[in-house]
Amino acid sequence: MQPADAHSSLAARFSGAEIGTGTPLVVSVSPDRWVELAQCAKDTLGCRFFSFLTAVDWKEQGLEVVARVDNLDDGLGVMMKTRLGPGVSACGSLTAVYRGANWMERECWDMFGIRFEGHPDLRRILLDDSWEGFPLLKSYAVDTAYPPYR
Amino acid sequence: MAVKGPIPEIPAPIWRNFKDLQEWEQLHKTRPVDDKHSAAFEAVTEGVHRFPGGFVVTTAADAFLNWARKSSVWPVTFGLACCAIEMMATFCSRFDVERLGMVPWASPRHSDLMIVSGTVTIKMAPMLLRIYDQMPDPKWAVSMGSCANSGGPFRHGYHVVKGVDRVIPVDVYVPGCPPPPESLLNGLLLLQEQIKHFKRTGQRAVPNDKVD
Amino acid sequence: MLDRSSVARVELDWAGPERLTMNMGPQHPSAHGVFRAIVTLEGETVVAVDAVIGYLHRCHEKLAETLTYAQYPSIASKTDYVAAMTSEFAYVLAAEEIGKIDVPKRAQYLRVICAELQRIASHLLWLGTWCMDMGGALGGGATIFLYCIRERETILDLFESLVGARLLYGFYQVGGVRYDIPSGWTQACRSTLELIEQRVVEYERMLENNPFFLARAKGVGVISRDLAQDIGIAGPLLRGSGISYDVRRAAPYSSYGDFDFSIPIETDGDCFARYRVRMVEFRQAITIIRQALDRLPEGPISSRPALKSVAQTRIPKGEAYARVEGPRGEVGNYMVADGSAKPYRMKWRGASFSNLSVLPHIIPGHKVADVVAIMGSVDPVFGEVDR
Amino acid sequence: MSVVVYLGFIIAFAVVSLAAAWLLSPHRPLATKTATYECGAEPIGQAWVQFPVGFYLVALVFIVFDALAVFLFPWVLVLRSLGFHAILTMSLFLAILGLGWVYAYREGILEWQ
Repeated sequence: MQPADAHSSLAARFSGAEIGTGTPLVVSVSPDRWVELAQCAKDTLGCRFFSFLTAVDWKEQGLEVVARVDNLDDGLGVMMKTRLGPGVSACGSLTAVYRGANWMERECWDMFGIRFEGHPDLRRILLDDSWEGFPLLKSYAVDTAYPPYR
Repeated sequence: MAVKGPIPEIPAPIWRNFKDLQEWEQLHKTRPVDDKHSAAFEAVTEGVHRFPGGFVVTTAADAFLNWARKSSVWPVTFGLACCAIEMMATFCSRFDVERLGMVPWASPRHSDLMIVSGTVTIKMAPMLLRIYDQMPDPKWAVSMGSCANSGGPFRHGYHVVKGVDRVIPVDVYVPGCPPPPESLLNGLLLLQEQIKHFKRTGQRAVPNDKVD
Repeated sequence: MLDRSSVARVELDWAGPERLTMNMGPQHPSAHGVFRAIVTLEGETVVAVDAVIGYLHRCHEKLAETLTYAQYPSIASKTDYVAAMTSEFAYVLAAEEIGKIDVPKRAQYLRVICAELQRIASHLLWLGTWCMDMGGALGGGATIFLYCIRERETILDLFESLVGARLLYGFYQVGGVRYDIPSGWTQACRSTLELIEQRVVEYERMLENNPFFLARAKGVGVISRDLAQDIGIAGPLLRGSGISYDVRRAAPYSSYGDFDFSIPIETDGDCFARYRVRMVEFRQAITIIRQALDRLPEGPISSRPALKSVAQTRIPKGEAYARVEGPRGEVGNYMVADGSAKPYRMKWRGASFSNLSVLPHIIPGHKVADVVAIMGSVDPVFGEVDR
Repeated sequence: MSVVVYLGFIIAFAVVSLAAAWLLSPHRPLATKTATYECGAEPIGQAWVQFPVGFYLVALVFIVFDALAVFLFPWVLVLRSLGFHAILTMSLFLAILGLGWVYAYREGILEWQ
């Protein structure tokens, strides 16, 4: 599955999405087609290696979920993105497609507060359960006080 | 059948109810004095000490006991982060701590010294406090590395405790990031100096200019 | 929020012996750092594992947004503190990829030499702690550990003479490296490599005809091919399960293409396969270093002017994902730059984070002693897991 | 008479060391100090569960062979003075215990299921 025909098959399937060229194939879709894109990347493009999933906080334009999957045999990397719109913090969960997304999504919930529907047990993974606030949002100051260890 | 494990209840961080930070710092300035012996033993030793010429007995006993405590301080292997790798290198054959009589021991029950090597995070603080409490007295604490001394390069992180002396009383601070094994050994020798001044009643040495 | 009462505790649906829930907690000799596994036991066999991590979460990604490109590399080495060189490598590669900064040939070769030396040192530490975890089976437990740390000290001496630090270095910087090789360093490096080459053969002779070691390593912790790819584990774990994926071969960076080395593959995916892969990686790393030392070109070691102010390097707007083959697998750095002197967002793709997330899938069914062996063969480093 | 002295030594050793420890070490009773140590974490659930029978059988086999060792030690010391007769009785004793061991081996008690 070379990048060229991967590009064409994706363009045929996801008309609305903008698909870039270049080594990691950057594909950004709307949030409601997120799981469908992941499923298509795994089946048609053969990207079975799940590299990582994370989020970026673009202040006013809202959060953006980024995931990267690879097809190890052909060396094809696909960078999947979806912009969650301002104020929205919910997204479809990829755990049904990639089991590796389980911990990564728990970390996104822990750091950004994005609720992933369909995630088996969404609780904080890095921070304490009694922690308030989501640290990696731009609105969260780096050294927020946490009595008395401040 | 996939068995679902229990949801772990991570204990809420144990904070002692303080108005502000200064009160917390005050707590760690004063050495714990409540570790007295039974009143009978106290009366006997005070009597012997005050008996003319009796101080020879008590000081000799002190010197012997402190020499015994000093020469076999067993550290509990409490490696948190990068300093743990340097601590391992110190425990190994090139920079041997066994020369100082220290046997790295896994469980806090049999150890007298806790070398806090690494960054203490807020989620780890209650665990660290519990392990320190479970060590039998007399016990000492060495804070190894700038993360344990004062939060180090991660001081401005939201999840990092700004130094381990906010959780447990510390006797020797070893600077460095990570401190090379030589400077850790130097810190341990300083600790042994400090143990030499350990009073018979188990109080820590009152800080005097020579050691601290 | 998730309300606790509705989630049932462990359901006892058959009359067998009750289940004991036990903490292999943060302070545990075989925990390789601060990892807490809540293990539900049925007698000796493990029924369920719930991994609790985050005890070493030091806010790397939030701090990266407040530190400039010149300040952060020395903090970057604290993510994977056993292989400090490779974690700095990933950060610096990502910044160079966005800013299209070219790195002089000599600096690329120096980076390769240090990364491979770091791989040998990290594998030595892995072998030592793994054999110590398996304890008495190997004659007093700590014998191999002491040997490996003794060899690792020789490599740390090399780094100390090159960079000045033993464990965490600020060696890499955007655009090249910070120090050049002192005279006589290449000769010391070659003699160290010969020493390690003989010692690796010694370790293999000690371990591979030791029946206890084979009994505890063969057939324990098998990771199937699709589970490996699905979870995203990388490095020796993936190659132990028969998938030949190595970032140095898939996406050659920093002139890895100039060297010829082979990628070790094992197929049965258990602890012994991962052990075999890493032992072969010792030798491959030695060959790479020798080739790099032979063809080390002359020239500058950095394409950026000397560091005058901290906020000197400014990376234009853009984003990039740079991958480096660390000793534990693919260490990636997804960076979004916005033209200022600090990255806008920086995500560490820690190899140990994915490698560790495979544990709850493979541990149920093993004995408690095997949990320790599997933990050792996965070789997690918790600076990278908790970031 | 020497047995009494030996007994006195045993008791004295135990009492003196405990008393010294009690007298000389500082006492700082603390709730968490006496809590069960579980790698620094709060113990989950309780340990009073029905353990599988395998543990019990291993303990039994150990007791059997430990008793065997206890009898062997004094026997070896006085063997020369007792002569051939002692060897006969001890080998009979060993044979009986050997039967127990063969039974345990064939039942596969030690192979953990």
